[in-house]
Amino acid sequence: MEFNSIQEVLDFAVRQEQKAGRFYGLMAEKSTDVVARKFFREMVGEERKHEAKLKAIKSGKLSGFSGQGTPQMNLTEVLGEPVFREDITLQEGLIIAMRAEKDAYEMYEGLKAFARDEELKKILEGLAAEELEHKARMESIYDQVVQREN
Amino acid sequence: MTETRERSKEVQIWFGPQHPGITGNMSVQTWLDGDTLTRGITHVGYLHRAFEKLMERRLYIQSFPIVCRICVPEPDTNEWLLASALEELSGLDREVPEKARWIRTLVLEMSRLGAMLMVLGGHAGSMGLGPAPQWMIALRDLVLDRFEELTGGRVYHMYIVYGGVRRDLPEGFAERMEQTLKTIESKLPLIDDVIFGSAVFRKRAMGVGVVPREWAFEMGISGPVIRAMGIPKDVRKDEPYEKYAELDFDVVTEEGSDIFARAMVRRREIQQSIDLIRQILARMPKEGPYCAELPNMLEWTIPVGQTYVRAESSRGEMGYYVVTDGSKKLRRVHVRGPSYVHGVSLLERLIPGTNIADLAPLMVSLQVCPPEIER
Amino acid sequence: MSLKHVLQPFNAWVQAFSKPYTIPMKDTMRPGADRYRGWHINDVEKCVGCGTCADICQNAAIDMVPVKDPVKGDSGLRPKIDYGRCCWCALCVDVCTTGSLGMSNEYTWVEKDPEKCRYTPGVDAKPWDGSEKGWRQEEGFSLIVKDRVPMPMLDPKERIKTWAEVVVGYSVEEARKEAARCVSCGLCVAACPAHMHIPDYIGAIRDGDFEKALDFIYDNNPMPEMCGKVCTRRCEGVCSVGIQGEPLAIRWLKRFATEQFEDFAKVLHPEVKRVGEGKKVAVVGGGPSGVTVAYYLAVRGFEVTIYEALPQLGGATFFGIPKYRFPMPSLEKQVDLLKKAGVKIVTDHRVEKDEFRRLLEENDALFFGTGLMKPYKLGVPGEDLEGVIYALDLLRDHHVGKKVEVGESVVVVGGGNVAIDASRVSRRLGAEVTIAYRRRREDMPADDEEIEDAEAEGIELVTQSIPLRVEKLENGKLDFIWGPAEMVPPDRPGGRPKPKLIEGVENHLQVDRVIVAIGQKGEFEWMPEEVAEKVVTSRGWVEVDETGMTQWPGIFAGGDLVNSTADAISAIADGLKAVEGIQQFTLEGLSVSKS
Amino acid sequence: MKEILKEIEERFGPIWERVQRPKLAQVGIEPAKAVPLLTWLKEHRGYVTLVHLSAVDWIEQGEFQLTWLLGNPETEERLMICSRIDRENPAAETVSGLWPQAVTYEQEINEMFGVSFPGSPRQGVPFILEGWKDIPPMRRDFDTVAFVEKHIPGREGRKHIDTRTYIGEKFGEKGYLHD
Repeated sequence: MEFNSIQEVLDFAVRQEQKAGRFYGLMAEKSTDVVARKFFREMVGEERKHEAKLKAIKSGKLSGFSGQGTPQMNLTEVLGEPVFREDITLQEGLIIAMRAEKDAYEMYEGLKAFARDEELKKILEGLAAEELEHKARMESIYDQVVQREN
Repeated sequence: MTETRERSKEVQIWFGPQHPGITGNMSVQTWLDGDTLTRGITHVGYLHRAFEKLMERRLYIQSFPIVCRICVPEPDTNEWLLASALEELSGLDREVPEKARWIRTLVLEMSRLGAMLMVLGGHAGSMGLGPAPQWMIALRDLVLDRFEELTGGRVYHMYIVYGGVRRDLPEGFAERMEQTLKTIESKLPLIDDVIFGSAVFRKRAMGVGVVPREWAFEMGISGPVIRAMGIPKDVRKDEPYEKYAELDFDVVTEEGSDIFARAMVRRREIQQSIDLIRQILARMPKEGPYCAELPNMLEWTIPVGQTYVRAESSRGEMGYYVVTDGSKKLRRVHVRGPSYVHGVSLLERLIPGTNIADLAPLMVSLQVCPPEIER
Repeated sequence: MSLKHVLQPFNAWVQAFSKPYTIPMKDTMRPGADRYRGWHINDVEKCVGCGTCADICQNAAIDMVPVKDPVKGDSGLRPKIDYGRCCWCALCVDVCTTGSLGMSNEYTWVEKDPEKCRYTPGVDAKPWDGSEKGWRQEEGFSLIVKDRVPMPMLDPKERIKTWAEVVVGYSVEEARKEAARCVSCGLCVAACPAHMHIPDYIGAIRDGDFEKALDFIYDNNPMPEMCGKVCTRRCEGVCSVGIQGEPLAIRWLKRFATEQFEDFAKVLHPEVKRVGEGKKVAVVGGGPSGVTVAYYLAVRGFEVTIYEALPQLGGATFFGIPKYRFPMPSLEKQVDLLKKAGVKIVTDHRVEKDEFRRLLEENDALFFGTGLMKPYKLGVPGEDLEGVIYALDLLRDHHVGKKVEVGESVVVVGGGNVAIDASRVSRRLGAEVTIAYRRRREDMPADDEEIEDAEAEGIELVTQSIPLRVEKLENGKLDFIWGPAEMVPPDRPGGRPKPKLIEGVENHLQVDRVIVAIGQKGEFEWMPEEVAEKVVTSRGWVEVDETGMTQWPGIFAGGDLVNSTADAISAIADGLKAVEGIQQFTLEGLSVSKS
Repeated sequence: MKEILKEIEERFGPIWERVQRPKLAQVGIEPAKAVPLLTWLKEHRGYVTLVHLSAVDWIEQGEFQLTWLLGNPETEERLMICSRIDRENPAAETVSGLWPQAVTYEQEINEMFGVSFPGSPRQGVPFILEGWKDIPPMRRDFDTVAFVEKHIPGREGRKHIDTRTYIGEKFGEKGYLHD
């Protein structure tokens, strides 16, 4: 995949967020567990926020990404890979979410190799960092909710 | 002669409460025939602070800042007496550490030294010998310097408390104390010259204010007053407390029972105190706790009981009658100061026939301390 | 009398030419001695406003005045000293629980305005602030008792052979001695979620009036014997005596008071207020929050029924806490009082959706405190293997009398009290036990004393270990594979530091059982959809307002499901909140919304 | 000290006794026998010194306790003779005839506790409290705080907050069995 302009990259990123949003929406519809359902709904909202942020950057209202620098715990790497079932739980939902963020991060990292100019590279780096931040945040929620006593 | 006496009119004079010759805030109502006193009544009440009553509504530990205020020259004896009475009644006396006992003995002796210096100056001052009192007060100040570094306060030390003392000896205290003792000792010959060597002092002190020997026991006379009668009574020997039994000293006595003899007892006891302080410092334990482990002083109670404890203050037998009732506060504490006897009953008996000019020296020689009478 | 005696006094004149003793005024500004008792200083950051300085001041020279908002562990008050009354005895310094109060060696201060001679040291700036010298507390002299009366305990070697209570309990003398250490500052009251009347019951114990102590205790805690044995004791964490010494054994004192009585109903004399006459309340879940709601509503005349799925009330304190910490008779005593107060108790009964709807119809209010009954999974490969079990299941099965086996060796994953309980139970079942915890020892949510007790019983602690996977070995045992972790700082100040896996290292531990105790969650399958949808959050908790009421009017909730601390005393605090909420709600004539 | 206590018991009937220290013992005796005992101790047993005389208010029991402390200068032993008298119209026999300094003690106890010693020379003459109009101030029912509040105004602008109460109020401490 090759991008010719920053606009193209950002459009791509927006589509990614929309896709993720639709995915969580679907999960929210299907799951029977009340907590998981609420969590997925919340994630839909999260993705919309990301989408809005990207659009703001695209239209120049926002100058760039600003991660909070949440430290990484490498939880995602350790935990197993859940599959979606109707009775999926919050715990599995969180793992799915952090994996998705990790995948997105790796995707942008990979795309960096194809970036032709520094400008583009920088925007891809920014996107990757943003996704990494999301992953760390998910891990942090997981740590607080699931591993309260660990 | 007899005829003129009969015809002369008796004049009443209030000696004090504001009079330079009075040993504190008290007054003596006197009746004069010429310049000879015929009768006198001691009046106190000018500085009644109701300490005994105040202590009835204070925690035991809160009584320590009060008792020391009973006596400016010698607060430590009061602190020790209260501590010792409470320790006896609560059973903590067995736990007072060795080092605390030594430090307490040191402090008691230091306070005796300071008080003796002060009263000896008073002896001279009451007869108008100007410089000596100033020097004595200056020497006493050197003792107060040591008190300041040891206890954190110059006059009211609040240092001896229930269970021991409040702080350990500071680094290098013994050396500085020795220096102070040396300074005091170096000035004593001079003091001897200007007081005991003075014709004025000798003339006015010898044979004046003689207390008859037969009054000694019945009236409960104590301290330098009884020792000046040649009777070797000293609580430190009679019922030794803290470390006095382990110290080497003899009871100082003088003959004559007059103002001179009493001043001389004090003069010799200054030297005795200096010697005792040296002995104590030499035997002071290097290590070990300086206070027992105390209970929570905010909630502490003592079982029902009563006792009378006593110590040899510079003025004589100081005693505390203490009654506890199982609560957090004292039921009753009654201070028995030697001045109670010396300043009222004894003084009133000695007055008839005394020259009015000798009243002040007489009171100083009895070391009357009004705060001790009215507390 | 000789000529000598006439001449010698003239020696005084000779001295007129010697160096004077007196010191010129300009030289008198010498500093006070190193430990001089001069004007006060106070390290206001260190000071917690306990007020012992004001209590001990025999002159009443010290006022406690507010300088900031009170928080847990700091009353926000600071001593203000009236130098018109101070006698510089320094008892305030010696009694200070924190050691923050001191005296500088400055003794001179000239001020025209007497009002200025009243100041709050450390708050009102003074030239001697930060003075190095002056009177300070010193090792070897204390007016308060810093050491706790030790609690007699069974020997670790003996206790792992039995289920007997490890903690023996104070004798009357020991309890009164321990209680006498209290300085009655009340900081503990702020820290206790239920705001129990701690200094008051400790004072009653000190005075030997144990009935009065129990009365104070039961005034806002209906499971005090449980709290006396297993409470997380936030109170002790802020005890002012504990700042420089060991905190008061508040928990053990409460335990002592409750242990003095066989039948609480005989000694408690609640003021009977029949305000709730004719009102009905259903309580779903018989844990501490439910018990609290039931008891205090019952003494107010409400008709209360508790529905409990397990055979006994007590919730987590029944099925979770091992009997060597909290024996059954202790629990039964408390439940017995509940019955005597008129609470109807339905055990072995799980409320399901339809019944819940019916209860809503039939009652004026409904409270649920169903707790965190389901374990979170480890989330690593191999956790479905046979031999990987959950601590909650192990404890519950053990307590309801089912036979449980753990084999010869186990690893318990987790660092909370559940993990410690599971470890110590496994130890008593005969296993060698290792606890694998992801963070450091000091980060463990479990009670310090519990960890120490566990270690004394021979349980090994492996910290900073992250489970990677579990594999089945050929000899039938499990291979618990873990990696080491390094610690990274928390997201927010005050948060827990985070373990980060150091990749590439694998450690192996051969065990018969892997016991998972990393966290618990609530379950809502029993709850009608429409209710769950309204009251449950996306993190699996239930949100309530300040009266304990959920988003659904008339439905109240509390306990581990609601609060973030997940301990019994917080559950009791939730219950107390709901008692008031329910009383208000029902008496104002509102009824459960049918929508 | 045991011997003298035994002898006192034999001569003066039932007493309450206790050896406090090797050189201090306490004896409790009925008021009527107190002065005869003191006289006997002075005349025949060498307890010639009246060291101290004090009173204690046991208001709960409706009694005043009088304590005479005698000293034997030979042996340096001390005997504390205690006697309880009725708190209503309290009176006791004077020992001023035996010991001159007892006058001052009896004068002070008379002033501070309102115990009268008929025959003692300075009864009713103020010792410390000239112009005192209140009840005798060393009695337990004399309220020093009330006296101070009435006669000595406190400093303006002072307000002390009790930490314990303050915390209870600020954090919403409540009771559910009692209010």
